[in-house]
Amino acid sequence: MKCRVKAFGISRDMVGQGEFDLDVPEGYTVALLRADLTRKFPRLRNLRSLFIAINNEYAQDSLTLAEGDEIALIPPVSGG
Amino acid sequence: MKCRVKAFGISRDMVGQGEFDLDVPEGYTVALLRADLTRKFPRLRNLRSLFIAINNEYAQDSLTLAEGDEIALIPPVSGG
Amino acid sequence: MIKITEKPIDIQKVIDATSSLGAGAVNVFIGTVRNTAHGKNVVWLEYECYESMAVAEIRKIMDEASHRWPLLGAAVSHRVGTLKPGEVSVAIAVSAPHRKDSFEACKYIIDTLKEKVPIWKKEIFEDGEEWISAQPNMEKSYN
Amino acid sequence: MIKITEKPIDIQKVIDATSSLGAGAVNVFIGTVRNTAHGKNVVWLEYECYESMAVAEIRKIMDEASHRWPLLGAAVSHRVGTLKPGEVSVAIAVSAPHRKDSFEACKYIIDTLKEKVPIWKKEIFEDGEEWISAQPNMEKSYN
Repeated sequence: MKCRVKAFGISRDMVGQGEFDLDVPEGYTVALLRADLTRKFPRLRNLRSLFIAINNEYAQDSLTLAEGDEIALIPPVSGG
Repeated sequence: MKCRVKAFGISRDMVGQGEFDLDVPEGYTVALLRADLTRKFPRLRNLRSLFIAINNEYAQDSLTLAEGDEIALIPPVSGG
Repeated sequence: MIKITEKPIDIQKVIDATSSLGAGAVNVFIGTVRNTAHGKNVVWLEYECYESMAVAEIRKIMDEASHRWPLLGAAVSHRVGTLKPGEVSVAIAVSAPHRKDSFEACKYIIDTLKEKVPIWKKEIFEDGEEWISAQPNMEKSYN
Repeated sequence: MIKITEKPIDIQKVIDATSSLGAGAVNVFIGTVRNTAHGKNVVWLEYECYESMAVAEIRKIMDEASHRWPLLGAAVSHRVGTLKPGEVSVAIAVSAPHRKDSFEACKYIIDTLKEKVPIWKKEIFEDGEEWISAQPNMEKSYN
């Protein structure tokens, strides 16, 4: 399945791009995604925290991804 | 001694005028003033509270008045 | 800045009076005239002020706030005269490096202003009028 | 009203968006860019936003605030892009019948916004730059 990944703030610097496509297998969870991303982009481990959002919502690690989902990497926010 | 009295808000309605002169003896205190005013204008007793200000400051009952003091009647405030 | 005025309050000016390059936060309180009170329609309000003392009392409150919190600026503008529902009766702005202080100081200023500053309002209803907070029911003046 | 904008925020418009004839109080929080951070001069800030999610998260925060306090209106405007010291980064306004609720709800909204809404700022100093709150010291990028 194809998903779109968006990386924001410092996480965009860490993965080297703002958006990219990701091919994921059926039954792929946020926990697996997080493990794969930090293996592929080890600098992400330096973050104080990294949340994953799926389709504009903060996602639990147990969530299973579906075709066409929009994945976002959310490093510590600092709005206001 | 001559003092000037200013009455505000509902106290102005109660004494029937916004300003008047008052002749007070030497050693006259705020406590005496309050007693005389409520005797002269009994409607003032209907107030939930009546503070007296002398020269733009809330005054204690023990304060002694001086020639030329500006006396103000301060019924419950309701600014804001 | 302390201002007692018969003209509509320019909120942006009150805010600007507190501006500081060291500020990260400005808290603003705006008091507005409600269209009802005690379940009745308010037609308008009359605000009266003992101006010289009001300015002195507001000054004391602002000084005390600056003593309690690390403020960079503070401003109070209070309207007097005739106000209709929806109009701004008071605007208070406080700037500080951090937001918690700006909230606490602004709340302190409006709470204390309402308690101590010699300003009075009279509500004018369709069937009478009443000085607010002044007295027991006996002296309300209704037609 | 929820707005994410690259243009300067018009605070009066944010306030006007909350106006209600039943309101006696409006509390406004304004976040401004400070000219120093960590003892160094800030030249400018870059704000970045995941807009679709930011709007959704702000909506949730405003809904929760309206659930907890009896609000009559609420509005949030957040600026993105390049901001210089002194400029307004965020303006939040909340109207309510009574002032205590307006203060509490406005504080809740800014506190929760800073915790949850996907917006990021990078401070640009004379000798380098840094994404705020992001990480331990190892990855700060200074010249």
